[in-house]
Amino acid sequence: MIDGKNTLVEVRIPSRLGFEKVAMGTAESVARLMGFPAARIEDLKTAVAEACINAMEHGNKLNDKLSVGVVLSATDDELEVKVMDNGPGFQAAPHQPDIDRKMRGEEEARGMGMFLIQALVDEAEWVKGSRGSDSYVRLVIRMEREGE
Amino acid sequence: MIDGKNTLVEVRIPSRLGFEKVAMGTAESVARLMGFPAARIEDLKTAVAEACINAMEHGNKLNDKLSVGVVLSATDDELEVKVMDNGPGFQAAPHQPDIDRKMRGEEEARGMGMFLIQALVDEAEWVKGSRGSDSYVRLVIRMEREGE
Amino acid sequence: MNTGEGMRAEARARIDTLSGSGGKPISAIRFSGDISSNSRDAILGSYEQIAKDHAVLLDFVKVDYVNSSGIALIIQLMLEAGKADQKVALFGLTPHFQKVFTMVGIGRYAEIAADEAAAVAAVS
Amino acid sequence: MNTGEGMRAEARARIDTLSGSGGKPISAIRFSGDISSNSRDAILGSYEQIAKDHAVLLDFVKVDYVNSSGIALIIQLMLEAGKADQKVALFGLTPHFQKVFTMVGIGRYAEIAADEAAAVAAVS
Ligand SMILES: Nc1ncnc2c1ncn2[C@@H]1O[C@H](COP(=O)(O)OP(=O)(O)O)[C@@H](O)[C@H]1O
Ligand SMILES: Nc1ncnc2c1ncn2[C@@H]1O[C@H](COP(=O)(O)OP(=O)(O)O)[C@@H](O)[C@H]1O
Repeated sequence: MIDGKNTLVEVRIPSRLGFEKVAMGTAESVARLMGFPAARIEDLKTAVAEACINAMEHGNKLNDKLSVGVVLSATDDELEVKVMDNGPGFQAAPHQPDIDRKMRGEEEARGMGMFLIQALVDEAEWVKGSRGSDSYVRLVIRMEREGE
Repeated sequence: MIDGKNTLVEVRIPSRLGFEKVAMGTAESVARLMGFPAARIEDLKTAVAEACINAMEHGNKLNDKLSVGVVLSATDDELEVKVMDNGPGFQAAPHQPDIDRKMRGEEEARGMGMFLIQALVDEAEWVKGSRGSDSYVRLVIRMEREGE
Repeated sequence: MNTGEGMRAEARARIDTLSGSGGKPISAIRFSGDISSNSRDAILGSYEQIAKDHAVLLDFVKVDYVNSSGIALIIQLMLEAGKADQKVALFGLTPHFQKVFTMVGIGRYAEIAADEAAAVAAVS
Repeated sequence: MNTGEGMRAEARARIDTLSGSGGKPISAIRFSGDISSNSRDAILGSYEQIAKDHAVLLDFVKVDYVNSSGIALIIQLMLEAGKADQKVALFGLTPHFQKVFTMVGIGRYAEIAADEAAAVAAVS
């Protein structure tokens, strides 16, 4: 990039299920512009969608008046994405879904979002906001998947 | 929409040519979610691209530190788009390109952006900012083109 | 624009009856739209309409967005089908979603097939 | 990511020589990438390499983004071609960009053809 500066793109969507697709579209356009391969763009889109849905549902409690902020910060070969909500945040490690327990009805069917995010990107970090709000999840995705 | 409220989506891009494609991607996703027909989405994308390029070039003088803000406001069957820059703005009526004069070299080849914007959307308005900055162009595009 | 639920491409589903090798009855649920938390009817409602002695195919050819809440509903369908001893196969997923479905373990309880023929073969 | 110019899909161009009906020589400039202010070389640079007695085809099959600055460069090419009495035809534009090119008047000085065969016929 020019002068090695970071390039910032921001998108803000209402806390309404379905609008994660707008953030996916924005992230996709940024990643295309950066020259990400198609498969990595798909990984990014799913991770952004899951992070936005969590921010809407768990962070903003689907309160339509609160928006979800997505900040995309591009450098030469990686994209950092912060997905921010107004809730207190969450700081446990993502739970690895146990399909055997789910199929026996011992674990609820849901609860795969954080796991997918972590599995699809190169770095994922959940950061609790100070003062019990303004939490975010921070993802980093590289153009080529490490070890691939 | 729920309670007839407007739905707001915002995207912010750097003043760097090429990033209009990010705003196009965001606008496309919003219009798809609203159920716009494919041809209207193409009209919207070109209008948003031209407005962003003007905001970057003429408004922000390609100053990388200034960003262009795009606010998309959706109601049931129309989408309002404001494309905002930090310049003094512009308030002439769009110039209708004269291909004959252009082909004789009597008019510069460029100068078609505002015309295209106005021709492709249902309403277009250029608003000069107070204090010589924060100008914007305001577009309205309806799901079905009037008279079609 | 949809009202109430906001602007979403709600999943729709159509059920087809096929026969596998040896005439074994198969019901195919053909989805279109988005597979999300909004798809309970399309997924579980459709499943309820299927005879319990039919194998079940899930056709994603016309789906381009699936999220984890949608996958959870697919797992609930698989749980019900498992109780009734019905075989389940999925097809029409993009390579990306084949990977995602495999990551969460779905491949251990249902065949994630390359196409309809392979899915039919898997449940026959 | 491109450096310098920032992140853009720069236009590339390849020149092919064809012959029209009666062996009339035609040069086709086949673009790919974006047609924007960044495309001066791909458009005007390519045009300069073409013999002045060739008709000119502009192939947009592999282009999916065109903006008004790119159209201005196409008009400059047409102006030069007009001076040399070379016929110009365009093809491979999506219906949307066919409309846009027509709106700015390009259709009055160049054929906006449905496909390559129609474009060849128009300049032959
Ligand atoms: N942005 C967030 N704010 C608060 N809590 C969150 C957030 N994201 C995730 N969580 C918590 O983590 C749990 C697991 O999330 P996830 O794995 O995405 O599954 P699901 O959303 O289906 O429950 C959620 O149920 C919620 O309690
Ligand atoms: N956002 C803006 N701020 C200031 N001036 C503008 C803006 N948009 C357009 N203009 C003015 O209007 C003129 C015509 O714009 P346009 O029709 O898009 O053609 P072009 O950008 O190719 O010159 C520009 O050259 C500029 O002087």
